[in-house]
Amino acid sequence: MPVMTQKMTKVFERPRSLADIEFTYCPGCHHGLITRIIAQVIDELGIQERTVVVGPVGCSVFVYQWFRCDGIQSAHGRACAVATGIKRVNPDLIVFTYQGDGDLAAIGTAESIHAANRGENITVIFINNQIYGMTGGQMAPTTLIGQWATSCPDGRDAGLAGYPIRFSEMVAQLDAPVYVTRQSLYDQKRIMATSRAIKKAFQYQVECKGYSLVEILANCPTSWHMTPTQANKHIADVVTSVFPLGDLVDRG
Amino acid sequence: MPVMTQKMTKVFERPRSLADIEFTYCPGCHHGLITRIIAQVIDELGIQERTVVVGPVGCSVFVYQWFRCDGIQSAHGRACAVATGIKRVNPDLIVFTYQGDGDLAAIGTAESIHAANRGENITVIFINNQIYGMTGGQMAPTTLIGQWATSCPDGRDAGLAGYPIRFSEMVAQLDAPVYVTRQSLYDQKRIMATSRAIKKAFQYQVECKGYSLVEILANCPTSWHMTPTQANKHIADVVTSVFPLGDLVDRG
Amino acid sequence: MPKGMILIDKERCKGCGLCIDACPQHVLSYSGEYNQKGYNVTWMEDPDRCTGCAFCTLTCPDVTIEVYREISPGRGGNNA
Amino acid sequence: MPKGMILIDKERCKGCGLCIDACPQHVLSYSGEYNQKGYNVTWMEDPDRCTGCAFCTLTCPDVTIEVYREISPGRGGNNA
Amino acid sequence: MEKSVILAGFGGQGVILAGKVLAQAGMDHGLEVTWFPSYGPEMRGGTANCTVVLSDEPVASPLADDPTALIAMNPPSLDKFESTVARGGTIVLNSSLIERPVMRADVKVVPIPMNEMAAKVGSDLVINMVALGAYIKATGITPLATVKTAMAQMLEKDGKGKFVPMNEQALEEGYNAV
Amino acid sequence: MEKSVILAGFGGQGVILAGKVLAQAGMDHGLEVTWFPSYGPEMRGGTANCTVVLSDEPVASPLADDPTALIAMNPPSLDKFESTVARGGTIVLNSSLIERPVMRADVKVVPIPMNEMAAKVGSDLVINMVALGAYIKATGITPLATVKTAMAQMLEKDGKGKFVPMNEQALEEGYNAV
Amino acid sequence: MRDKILIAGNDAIAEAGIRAGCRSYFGYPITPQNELLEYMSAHMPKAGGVFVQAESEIGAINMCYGASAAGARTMTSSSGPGMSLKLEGISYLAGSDLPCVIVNVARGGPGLGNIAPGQGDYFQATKGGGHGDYRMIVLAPATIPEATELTMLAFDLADKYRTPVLVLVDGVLGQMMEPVEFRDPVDPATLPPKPWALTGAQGRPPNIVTSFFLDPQELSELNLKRQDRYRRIVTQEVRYEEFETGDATIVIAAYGTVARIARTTVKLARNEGIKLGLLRPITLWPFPYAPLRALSNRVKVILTVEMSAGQMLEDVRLAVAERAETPFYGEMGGIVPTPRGILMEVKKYASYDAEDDQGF
Amino acid sequence: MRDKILIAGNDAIAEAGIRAGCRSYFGYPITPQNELLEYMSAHMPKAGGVFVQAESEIGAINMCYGASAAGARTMTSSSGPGMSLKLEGISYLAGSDLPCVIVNVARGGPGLGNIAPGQGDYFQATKGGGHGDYRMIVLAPATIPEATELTMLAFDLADKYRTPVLVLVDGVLGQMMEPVEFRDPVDPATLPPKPWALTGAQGRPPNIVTSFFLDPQELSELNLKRQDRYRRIVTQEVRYEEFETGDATIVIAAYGTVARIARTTVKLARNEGIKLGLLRPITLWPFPYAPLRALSNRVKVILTVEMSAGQMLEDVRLAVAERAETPFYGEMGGIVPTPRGILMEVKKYASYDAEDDQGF
Ligand SMILES: Cc1ncc(C[n+]2csc(CCOP(=O)(O)OP(=O)(O)O)c2C)c(N)n1
Ligand SMILES: Cc1ncc(C[n+]2csc(CCOP(=O)(O)OP(=O)(O)O)c2C)c(N)n1
Ligand code: SF4
Ligand code: SF4
Ligand code: SF4
Ligand code: SF4
Ligand code: SF4
Ligand code: SF4
Ligand SMILES: [Mg+2]
Ligand SMILES: [Mg+2]
Repeated sequence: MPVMTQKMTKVFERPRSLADIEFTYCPGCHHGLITRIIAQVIDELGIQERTVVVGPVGCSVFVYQWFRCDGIQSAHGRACAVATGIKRVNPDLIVFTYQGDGDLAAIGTAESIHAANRGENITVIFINNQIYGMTGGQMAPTTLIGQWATSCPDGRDAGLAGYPIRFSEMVAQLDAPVYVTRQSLYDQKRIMATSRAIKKAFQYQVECKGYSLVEILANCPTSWHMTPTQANKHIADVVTSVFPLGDLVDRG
Repeated sequence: MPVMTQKMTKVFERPRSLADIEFTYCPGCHHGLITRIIAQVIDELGIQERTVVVGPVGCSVFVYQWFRCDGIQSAHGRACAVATGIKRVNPDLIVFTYQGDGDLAAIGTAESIHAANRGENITVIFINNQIYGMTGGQMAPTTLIGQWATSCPDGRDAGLAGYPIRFSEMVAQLDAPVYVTRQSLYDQKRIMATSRAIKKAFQYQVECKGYSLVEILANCPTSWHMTPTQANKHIADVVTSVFPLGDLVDRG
Repeated sequence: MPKGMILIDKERCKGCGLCIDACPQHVLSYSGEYNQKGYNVTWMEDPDRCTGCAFCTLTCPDVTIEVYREISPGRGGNNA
Repeated sequence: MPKGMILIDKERCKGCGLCIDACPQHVLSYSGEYNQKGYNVTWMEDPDRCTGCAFCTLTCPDVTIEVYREISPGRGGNNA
Repeated sequence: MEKSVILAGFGGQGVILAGKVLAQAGMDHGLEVTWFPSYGPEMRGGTANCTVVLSDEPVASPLADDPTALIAMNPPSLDKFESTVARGGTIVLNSSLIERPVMRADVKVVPIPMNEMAAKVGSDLVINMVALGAYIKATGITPLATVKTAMAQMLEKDGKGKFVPMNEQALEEGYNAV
Repeated sequence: MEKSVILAGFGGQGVILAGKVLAQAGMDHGLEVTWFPSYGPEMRGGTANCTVVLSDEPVASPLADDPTALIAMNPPSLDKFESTVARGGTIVLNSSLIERPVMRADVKVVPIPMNEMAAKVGSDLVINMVALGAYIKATGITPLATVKTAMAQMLEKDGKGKFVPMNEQALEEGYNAV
Repeated sequence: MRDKILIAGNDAIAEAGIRAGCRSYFGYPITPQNELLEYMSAHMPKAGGVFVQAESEIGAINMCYGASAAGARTMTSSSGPGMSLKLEGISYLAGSDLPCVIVNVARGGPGLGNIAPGQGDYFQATKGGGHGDYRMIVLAPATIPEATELTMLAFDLADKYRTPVLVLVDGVLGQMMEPVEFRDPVDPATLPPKPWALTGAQGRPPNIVTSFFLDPQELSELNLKRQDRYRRIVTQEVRYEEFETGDATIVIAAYGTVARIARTTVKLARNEGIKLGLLRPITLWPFPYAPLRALSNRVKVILTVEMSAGQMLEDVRLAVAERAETPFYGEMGGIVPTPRGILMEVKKYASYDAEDDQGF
Repeated sequence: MRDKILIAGNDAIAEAGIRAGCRSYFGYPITPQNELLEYMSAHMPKAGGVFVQAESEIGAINMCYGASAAGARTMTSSSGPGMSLKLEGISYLAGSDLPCVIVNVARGGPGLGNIAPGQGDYFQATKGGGHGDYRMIVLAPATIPEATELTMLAFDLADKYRTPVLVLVDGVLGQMMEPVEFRDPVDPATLPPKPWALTGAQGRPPNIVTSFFLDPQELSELNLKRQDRYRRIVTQEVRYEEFETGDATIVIAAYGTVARIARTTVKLARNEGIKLGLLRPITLWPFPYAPLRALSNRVKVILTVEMSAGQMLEDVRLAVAERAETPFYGEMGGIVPTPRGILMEVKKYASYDAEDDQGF
């Protein structure tokens, strides 16, 4: 390693809102990256002391540990209801949920849709990795047609298990949401775009504008049986063709 | 009453598939009318002996009694899951659910969306009367802004309770459904259109084409505190402007 | 001589009035007569105008109306 | 003299290789050295080319990299 | 002494309110009271009923298997509850709608042409007060004045103060008809 | 006689499979056996372990608080389980990765340079069989031949028959290293 | 404020909640509980509180979970099927040591059953219907005045022990009206602080609310601590009422609506010379084992009467341990026992009793 | 087919389901039950059956409700939180008299708890976690071969009594492998017909499946009939195993994984001269009250051991009725007791026992 010269200055360090704990994620897992981005947004907006993170069940079940913020673990799928309860009784708090695709778009469908429809002034971070990571790689409602998973060992068959659900498009049909967007992380440009999207979503909440949803096409190298590098390419080449990137609603 | 002359012939009688039992509905309630239409479609398609009606909880909880078909009562909101179970183990049956807006679009959101997303080969009849009729007129997710209900005594306030949810539009975002339509019954023309829509939905099921959803803008004179005549006018003038009529998907 | 005729099952009628609205010939109205359940049932106030079009029965939520129509050789069946 | 420099927390690196892909200057590669958890960690194979652009750290899922850059009067702050 | 009365009729006949007025009056009169309605989708059937129990000691069950009185405002109500009335009890019935005679010989029957009397007062809507007036006279359970006050109080709370005089008159008509 | 062994290592080191092979071999050898894995998100941490119990009567607990043997394929595994091994037990350890000595004096220690030996056979992937070979030799629990058969059977079931010879060789290497 | 007003049980419980300083309610309609939700929809906003009609009972209980975690007194209510749906959430509340008041206006079951009054949810309430080792304090009023008292108490107990508390009534108590004098309202601002609540990590380390502990040792310790707390509740919070048990040879064990009816049975029986008493558990958990045990040493028969197939019966038998006869009389499906119906049942054992008495 | 194969509990239970003629499975992933669902996803289609991964446990149980109503043998499985979510559906199954086999691979609770083995769902399983008066037959195997037997039995009992049947195992039994010899598969075509099933109203009046009966009298009658059925189950279906109880002075009561461990404790104890026995309930409902009652007349101590805070303990105490001491030893949070750990607990009472013996 080179020795630092006096002329150098630190341009990137661990965000202050990020607790000094190692992630429990697999190598290359986007969960960690998203967590870092959120922490940085919290830093930038100066809201660490009033932010509450509402965690899911999923690989990110420990998300409440990663932030130097108050946090709560919620029942599988119910994060948006939990966030509603918190925000309603204490609107000064900045409340966000962090949820996987199984959590938000399968078991949590009702809670996710209705929090959006009520226009709760919360931010929903939706990690769509097209798989149930935590439980060992079963099919999610977002799993691609033909994709292998432990509960569709011959690949997802549309005739038996339907199609990858585009949850953000459904939420975009509602009147209340102020910001609905789909982002990804497969290269530097997308990482920056995701950072901006997350910042905007939090900013809207700070400004009491209402509900926002940031869907992020994430990887799961472990369940996809790919290297992180392959997984990024898969997202760029295949996943984005099923889940198009971009803003669906911006009423900010 | 005039005496019938020999030259007259019966042009309308009770559909055969309709059991000879009085409805428990309030005067003028569209639930009865929809039931009659379905019975007639069952007659016309000759499927009475293989149809199973899956009932909800709601004013139509007794729907399984109205038809001369096998029937089942399901837990509030879960009719689409129950229908999935039946249809999957016996695909020869013609399976339809009959559900209110509370049942289908509130508590049953997850089951309703995912049966649609899996493309179950079932027919969903969705009675959107913008209210919880059975429990005494509480707000439904479909209740209009400003509309009075027993649980929004000052009228629905979008800021507190969100907006009337357009469930069919959400379902129309999915890839699997073959037919999604919104109909009404406020005049003769709409009644006939609804009959045709229901027939098409059943027909598609008979032809194994897949999932269909017929949403019907119905009345609830009792909870709306209107006469049936006023209620029809309200649907024509106000409700249809929030819930536009017409086919949303037809992939038949 | 009317072209059509209807029979209303009085005990099933709930007096909702939707058939009255639906009849294009203005045949129907409230009878002022109450059935066992206490509903003011409808009747053919002006039976002669009935065409047997079946609009009333297609509107009736309680399926209480049977409709009869003159046999007209040119038109078969019904639209019900 | 490199314009930038990074410090990788070896014990936190999981050897995922994403920083290697991300570095526009091809500074990074696997070191062949395994940490306590058994991961083959990355290192600056070619440190002189580092511009301090921070792409690597912005990509790293485990937030293991600190980035330093030469002070250039014209450009303040960072894009991280 | 425990008195229980079932008030029963069509949905629109106001039995629920009449029962509440009676319970309130009983309470104001210093009695222990309970009021219990038929509830839920039964009401879709077009009928409604409630039970009021008035007693000088705490009320056990707010339901009455053998009520000491029945107010039957329409035929189905008489059919349903006639047999349940306690021996020596009272049946106040709406003779405007109920044509058949009461079968029981062991109860006091008070036939009142409620619809006609209500019409006389000016509205079908007050037949419940006609019935209530007749009942309190027939059973002597609470003074008319207390019932009037209770009624007025309830209507006013519901923002229906302007109907108080008409309802008062109906109570009196019923009371005087016995 | 009940023997229990904990096999522990990094996620990729194949301890789960090695345990299954041992259990299958034990079963084929006429013993009662159980196999129990660490499961769930623990595995995200990058470590894995399983416990195999072999006995001549029905096995009580498939878990072992005081296993009669430990196969430690990496340093954290030794740290975690060293203290649990029963007195007089055996610790087979991967000396390629584990540099520190075993602290216990009351156990038999069998250091094997598993990575090097696996590399010699041709692939890092077979270090689990190296370890297993060493273990059965050190404890005499089942004959090498039975283990070979069990291993071959398992790999073939998973469609990995072509790796059998390499794994056989690894078993032998481990066996002979003790 | 201290006027006596005629009020329905559902309304009274809702009002009591507001008076207890509760400023957040999350619910979903279900008969015979609807009026409670409707009362909240009208009065919670007036009190400056939060009312949300959730998308389901699952939504509602999880909103309570969030609101409670944020430090608010919070409440939900339901019946039969809706209660079952809340059980995962209740287990979470218990597992995260969160206070919450839940009202079950019980009806006929199982399944959709009907909307008539029932007591078939006793097991669910007292034996932790949800998964895992947890308990809830269960309060079972028999009158509407008592329902208001116990609802206010429920909030205090919930906060004190950081546990969900269930107020268990049935359709009779929910729907009937009875005169009530309300206690003065509590000002939420005067309630004890909750230092564990999620209020933003300002000037303190982050607060975490979770029931997830991957390490068995850690989870075990938390569970053991919770069991200690439960033992404290068992020692300190048992509530019950005895009526005419002093010289009784037969005692009825009954709670809620059935108990108020059985009181009249006691009077009727005594008029006929039968020495009947009544033991009425007010807390169903913790259950009054000790007083029942004491009674079982001196009476011959303890007759359990429930609107169920016999659920509290098991707790009665645990207390009695075969020292006395423990017959059962139950009605189901929404049938409410009558004072005389219970008396008839009592007489089956009264004869036995009289016979025995001759012997002495 | 009769080969002995080494198989994990989750896989074995799934395979047993298919061999029992079950051709429809609806489930949702949850640890430590996932492999059961995954096995079904691979093997059900091969057997010509239906596999659906539902949107949630609620979806799954209601799919079972539909499939069962349509006459199919059907199955679902879950753990902890997911089991709680199924309770409304289970109550519906019971209330509509529908057979269904449910598997709970139990873990640590309450709340999210953890994924380690647990027995904290005993109450939920046996005391009707859902609303209303219902019971489920609960089968608790202690080994994987027994799990396969009992799973196959579960389908027969479910059909015979038209009731949901729960197979209750824990994470240990779900995850471990053990050798199994499977019974021959049942051909679904040979199963008895279900004339009540929804198969289309062809040549017969419509069949209706419902648990909704607005009229209390009607609901009451149905409930009473169901209770009769339950009594028949109690008479006919109690299953348990006694081990070394003949001369025992102390007996352990334990089920499932704990029972298999306690078996070893019995051997260890007897080596040390302690006359220890084991009673292992195989059906948790109906519970083997009678044999425990019989034992309680001749032993001094019945020690209940569970991976819970003491749930089966209540049933043991109901049976024993204070005729013997009924201490408890429990572990929670996923800690699995060891043979020696249990022995240490036994010894607390063994000394007492030895002392006492001298007296005679
Ligand atoms: C009620 C309930 N059902 C099921 C589970 C098991 N479970 C835990 S996480 C999970 C799915 C995780 O998938 P996802 O939400 O996509 O998150 P990921 O792990 O992929 O990030 C499931 C099914 C649970 N904990 N609770
Ligand atoms: C789990 C559960 N929650 C709540 C209820 C109570 N409930 C019965 S019907 C109903 C809503 C009915 O509204 P909708 O579905 O719109 O039907 P409608 O009566 O308007 O036709 C509710 C909330 C129930 N039966 N089960
Ligand atoms: S399983 Fe997938 S989602 Fe979970 S931590 Fe590993 S890579 Fe990430
Ligand atoms: S309450 Fe409304 S929906 Fe229900 S039967 Fe009456 S009119 Fe119809
Ligand atoms: S048939 Fe047509 S014309 Fe005759 S009454 Fe009915 S609507 Fe009127
Ligand atoms: S539409 Fe039917 S129910 Fe309504 S008034 Fe006419 S006949 Fe009667
Ligand atoms: S800072 Fe830029 S140039 Fe330097 S190593 Fe990182 S990515 Fe490469
Ligand atoms: S991205 Fe981070 S964790 Fe991955 S190899 Fe680079 S430094 Fe290591
Ligand atoms: Mg996922
Ligand atoms: Mg509705």
